[in-house]
Amino acid sequence: MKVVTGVVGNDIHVVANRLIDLSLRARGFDVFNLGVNTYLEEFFDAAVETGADVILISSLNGEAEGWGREVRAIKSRYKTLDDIIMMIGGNLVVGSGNAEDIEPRYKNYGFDIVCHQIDLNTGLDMLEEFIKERNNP
Amino acid sequence: MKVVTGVVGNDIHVVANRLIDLSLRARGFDVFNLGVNTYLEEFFDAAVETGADVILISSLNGEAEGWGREVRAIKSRYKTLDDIIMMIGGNLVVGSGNAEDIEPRYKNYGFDIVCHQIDLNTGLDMLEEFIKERNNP
Amino acid sequence: MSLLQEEREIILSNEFVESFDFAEVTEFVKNASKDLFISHHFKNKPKGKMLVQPRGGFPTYKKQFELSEFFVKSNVDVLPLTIDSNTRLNDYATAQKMLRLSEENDVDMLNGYPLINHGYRTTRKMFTHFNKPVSLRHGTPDARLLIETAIASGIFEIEGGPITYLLPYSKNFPLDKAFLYWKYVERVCANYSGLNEPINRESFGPLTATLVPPAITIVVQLLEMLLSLEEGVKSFSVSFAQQGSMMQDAVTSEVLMKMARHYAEEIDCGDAAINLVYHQWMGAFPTNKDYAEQLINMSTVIAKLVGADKIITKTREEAAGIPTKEANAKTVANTQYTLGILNGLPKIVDAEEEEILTLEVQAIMEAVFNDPADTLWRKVFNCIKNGIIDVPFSPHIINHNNMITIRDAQKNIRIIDRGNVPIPDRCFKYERAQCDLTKDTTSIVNDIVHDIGIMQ
Amino acid sequence: MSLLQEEREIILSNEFVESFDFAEVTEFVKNASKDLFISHHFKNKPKGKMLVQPRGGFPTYKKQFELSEFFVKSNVDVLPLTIDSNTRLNDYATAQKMLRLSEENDVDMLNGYPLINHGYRTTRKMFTHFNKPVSLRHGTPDARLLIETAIASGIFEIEGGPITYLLPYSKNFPLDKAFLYWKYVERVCANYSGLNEPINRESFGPLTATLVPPAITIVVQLLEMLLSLEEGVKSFSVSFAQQGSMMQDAVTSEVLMKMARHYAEEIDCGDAAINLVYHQWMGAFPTNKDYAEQLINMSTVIAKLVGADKIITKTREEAAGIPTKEANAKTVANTQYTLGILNGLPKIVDAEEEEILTLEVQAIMEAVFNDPADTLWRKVFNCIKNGIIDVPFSPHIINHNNMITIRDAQKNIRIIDRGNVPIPDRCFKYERAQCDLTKDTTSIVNDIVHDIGIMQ
Ligand code: B12
Ligand code: B12
Repeated sequence: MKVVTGVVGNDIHVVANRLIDLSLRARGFDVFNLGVNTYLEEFFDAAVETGADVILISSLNGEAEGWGREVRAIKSRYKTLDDIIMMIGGNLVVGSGNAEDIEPRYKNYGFDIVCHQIDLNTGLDMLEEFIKERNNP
Repeated sequence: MKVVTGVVGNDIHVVANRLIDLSLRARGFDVFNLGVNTYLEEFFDAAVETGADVILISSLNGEAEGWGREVRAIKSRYKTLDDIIMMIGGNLVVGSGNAEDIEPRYKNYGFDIVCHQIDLNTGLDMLEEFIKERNNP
Repeated sequence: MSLLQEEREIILSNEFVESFDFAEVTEFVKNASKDLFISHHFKNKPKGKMLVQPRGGFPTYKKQFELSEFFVKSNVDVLPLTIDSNTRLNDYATAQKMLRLSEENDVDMLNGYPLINHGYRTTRKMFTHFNKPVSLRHGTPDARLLIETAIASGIFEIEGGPITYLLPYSKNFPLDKAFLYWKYVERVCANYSGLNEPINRESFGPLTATLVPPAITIVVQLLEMLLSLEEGVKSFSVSFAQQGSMMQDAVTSEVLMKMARHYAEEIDCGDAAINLVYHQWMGAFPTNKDYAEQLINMSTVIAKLVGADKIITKTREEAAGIPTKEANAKTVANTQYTLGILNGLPKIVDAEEEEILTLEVQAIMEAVFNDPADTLWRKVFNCIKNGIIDVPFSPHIINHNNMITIRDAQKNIRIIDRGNVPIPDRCFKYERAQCDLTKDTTSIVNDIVHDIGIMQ
Repeated sequence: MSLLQEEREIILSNEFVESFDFAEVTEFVKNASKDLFISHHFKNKPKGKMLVQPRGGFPTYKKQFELSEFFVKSNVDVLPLTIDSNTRLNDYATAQKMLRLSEENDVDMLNGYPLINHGYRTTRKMFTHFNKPVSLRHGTPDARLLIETAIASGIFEIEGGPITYLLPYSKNFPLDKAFLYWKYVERVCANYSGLNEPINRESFGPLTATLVPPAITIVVQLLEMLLSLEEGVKSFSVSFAQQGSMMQDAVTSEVLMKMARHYAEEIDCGDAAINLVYHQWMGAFPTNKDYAEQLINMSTVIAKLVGADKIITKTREEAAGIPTKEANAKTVANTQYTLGILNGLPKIVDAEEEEILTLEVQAIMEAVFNDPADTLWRKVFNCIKNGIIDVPFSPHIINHNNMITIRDAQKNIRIIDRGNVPIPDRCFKYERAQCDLTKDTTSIVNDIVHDIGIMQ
């Protein structure tokens, strides 16, 4: 399984990104880490280039909302990405917010898995569960 | 002016009592300090014996309420104490309580000046004010 | 043992006391879970781990059970059991009446748990259920019956002592009687200590929590420890409360522990375990509750700096009134968290201060030992009576109140008038030299007033 | 000065910049109230007093004014002015648009104060009104225009530096440009410093706030200080954030201040004032807000132990999101209270740790000085490029990221892989000896993960 990951927008919080990299590798994924300060197009470009199965986006500084709204529009320009698993996590709003409102909103933006203030390992368990269910529905 | 002072009931918090002693003397009062752990009768007995003008009672540990209720009954047994100034201060309830409820209740018990969680010097200013007004009404 | 037995019978002949089955109690203690013994925890805890204990007690079994349950969930290491004030004065009749009223209505008519009225059979159920060590907080001069009942209930730590539970808490209870009653307590604790893990005794170092100089605190701790070890107690906690200067706390802990070990060995009790307990600030608290929390947190930091084995907590509600169980639980959680993140603590030393304090303590201890009386408790009794031991702000009539202390610029408590306490000249000169004594008397009195509320 | 003047003209030729009247600005600085200069407060504050500064910034003049007013009432010693992120990227057009929107609606569309758009004439009114020193917090690589505007506004402390505002905050802004832009900033600060009290420059010691070893922190502080003093700055604050071990914080402060004075003298700048700033814990915060408060309080205690001249505060809301002004005010009040009751602080020393750290810093500094480039900034630039300076968890592409650090049992940050950083063998051996390295790689990685969130 190939995963493209990175931190979206002007966000430079790199610590989670380093841990995600390590954890994905430990779980046997092929990781393409774009690092911090990565724009949406760069994620999709990299997914096409590498033939990734998953795009895993982090956001920590509160910018996610702004980028989330543009996902559908930008992604629709890429023909081959219809089946890619879209995942986002970190701190998805400015301030604390609450997960019940945030999750449906982000699903609406086009994400399959939404992890607002969810621990990394729990999130990656959700990802593996999602992949399993998709393969054996 | 003669003042009888002490801490009422089984209360052994002595610190305020020592400070009251010092402060009254500094303001020129004659002080008869009965110390902590002093029962109501002892205050009145001492007042009679010394010909005091003021009884100044402290209570810190929450016992005041129980004693307050008995003031009228006990004091009425002493013929010569009708004009004595009755003052009480410290922490007049269990817990924090609020002064608006506490003051009228204690006035009702027979106190002229009630200082729930009021600073010592403010309280003694009130006493001096009270004495002045009584002398020049 | 036969004299003890006689005394036992007398104190048990009381209409409010359930019948004691001592054979059964002995069996119970022998087979009791090690987890109930704080002495066991002191011995086996990981190095540097500090046990956390809140304060609290309620009249009814139900409420006390709920409090304990709440505390266990809140990650306390030691459960408190605070006794009501009627029981403290051995007035079991009033306690009984108030307990009934508390049970029938939903109001607490007592400020603690009336252990005698509940009895050991009932109370033991509670504490064996939780299987945590329990510490008995009372303040009772005649605690003989109370301690018999406590141990039979599974309460294996007993706080107090003839000096520390008397001088700060009483105006005129006879001191000589207190010594004799406590002698009984020590013996009972000692006797039970051979059966399983030792019963732990703890002295109440904070005293009046008001400008008590470290030399007095330490001397009182050492003497209560010696009076206890003498009777055969094998696990003892000395204690003190935050004093207001970090350096002075560090030096106090250092001298206290060194001297405790030294004097224990002197009387051939080097095998007894000696633990250090630190009380979060015990003096007048700030009324601002946020500030109270800062103060409490600072106490925790210092407790770790001085290497305490146990910490006894305060709450943000201290200045206002009796704290809720939630406030207590919050303090425990905060304290545990802080202890967890306190790392890389440095060793603190101040050789000069340590020397001065050691000399002071030695001089007072020597004066006590040199008293012509035949037993240690009589020597101590005489020394309190003649002011060789003098506790500032004690309300007790026997106490001299002639020693005067104030804080220096660093907030160290300094002795500026030694009264009859044999502070060596060199030390006395040093203490006074730290303070600005050129001021007039009124200013110095104002300083003392200010120094009492130093944390406000 | 003529080259500077030329550069000045270029940066001012920008449609969003008001016309600068430099003669008037010079007059203003010359006659400005001493109270506006933090350098004046550093010089004249009572010994041991620590200045307290919160964080915060709002888009509109009105809200920024209210925030400052609120802070002044809350007893802050230094007002913060945090700049929005568009301005940080010199995107004044977007800042202008968002400022309009924020003014018209009641929503904040910017995460800080767009100083360029408000201009110095307006902003100066605010700060001369409050007459408190203001500290400029930005994070801007090209801060030339920003600093001109700030000083003209009466803001006489400028945070940042070419390394500390770049390596933690940027992925690919060219480092050489950052050095040149900051050289301009230093010169402007230096020029204005002759008129009245000096403008204070402050470096941002926390860097990424994540497992940065003290040797790297100190080297970066020293280099930014030298780059600043070289240009004529006369008042400079070095800084660092709580690291996780008290002892390591104490040693860091000791070595940092000693070496700062030493190197300042080496370049004949011994007359410059050097101050120490301590940041309350800057790493990942506990989500439990009560715990966050404990952590913050502990930071304050350590700040005093290390003898900081200023402390920069965090709030209980750090893990959740942007703190309210009330949360900020509460932290300030709590910090002031704690500083007030911290007494009798001991001196902390650890000779071996101090020696090791000193040797490490000296070795890296020497490597920098030995770089063949002609100017100091070029030497530093080269040393970052070739990994002689390596900042853990920097997101910047120029940074090597080959140094690996973990915490030892006392939570001291230790270097277990030195990458290209010239840590002397003896020191490296010592650092590794403190850690348990017998574990397998997975366990060590898990340790690092755990160590990042050490205060949680
Ligand atoms: C360290 C830090 C910094 C460092 C960053 C260094 C670096 N380059 O990485 C510095 C000091 C430079 C910095 C700067 C800024 N920061 Co900052 N920073 C923090 C801090 C204290 C810790 C972040 C961290 O490293 N956490 C440790 C990691 C391991 O945890 P994490 O990032 O939360 O990630 C975990 C989870 O979220 C999850 N996760 C993350 N991504 C994903 C994805 C998936 C799919 C899943 C399942 C899980 C997951 O997994 C991780 C492990 O459990 C946080 C506050 C906090 N959390 O305590 C603020 C914080 C994130 N920063 C903040 C801000 C605003 C900034 C600044 C914009 C302003 C400023 N304060 O100066 C700047 C500029 C940053 C920019 N341009 O983006 C805000 C964000 C506000 C919001 N979201 O509402 C915070 C919350 C602080 C605050 N309360 O104001 N910061
Ligand atoms: C020190 C202390 C002790 C010491 C006392 C030593 C001694 N012998 O004095 C020790 C540790 C022994 C102790 C014991 C107990 N204490 Co105590 N103690 C305190 C503490 C921490 C400080 C009291 C103090 O000295 N303050 C300094 C002086 C200068 O201030 P003050 O007493 O408030 O007096 C000021 C004002 O009230 C005013 N004032 C006082 N009297 C008067 C009168 C007039 C006319 C005026 C105008 C003003 C005035 O002037 C003073 C100066 O401003 C308080 C909590 C706090 N306040 O922080 C608890 C507190 C008073 N104690 C309390 C209790 C319950 C007890 C105990 C019963 C139980 C226990 N905790 O063990 C025991 C037994 C006491 C007994 N039998 O009465 C409670 C009272 C609860 C309530 N009222 O609801 C308190 C509030 C603690 C708490 N939150 O539980 N205590």
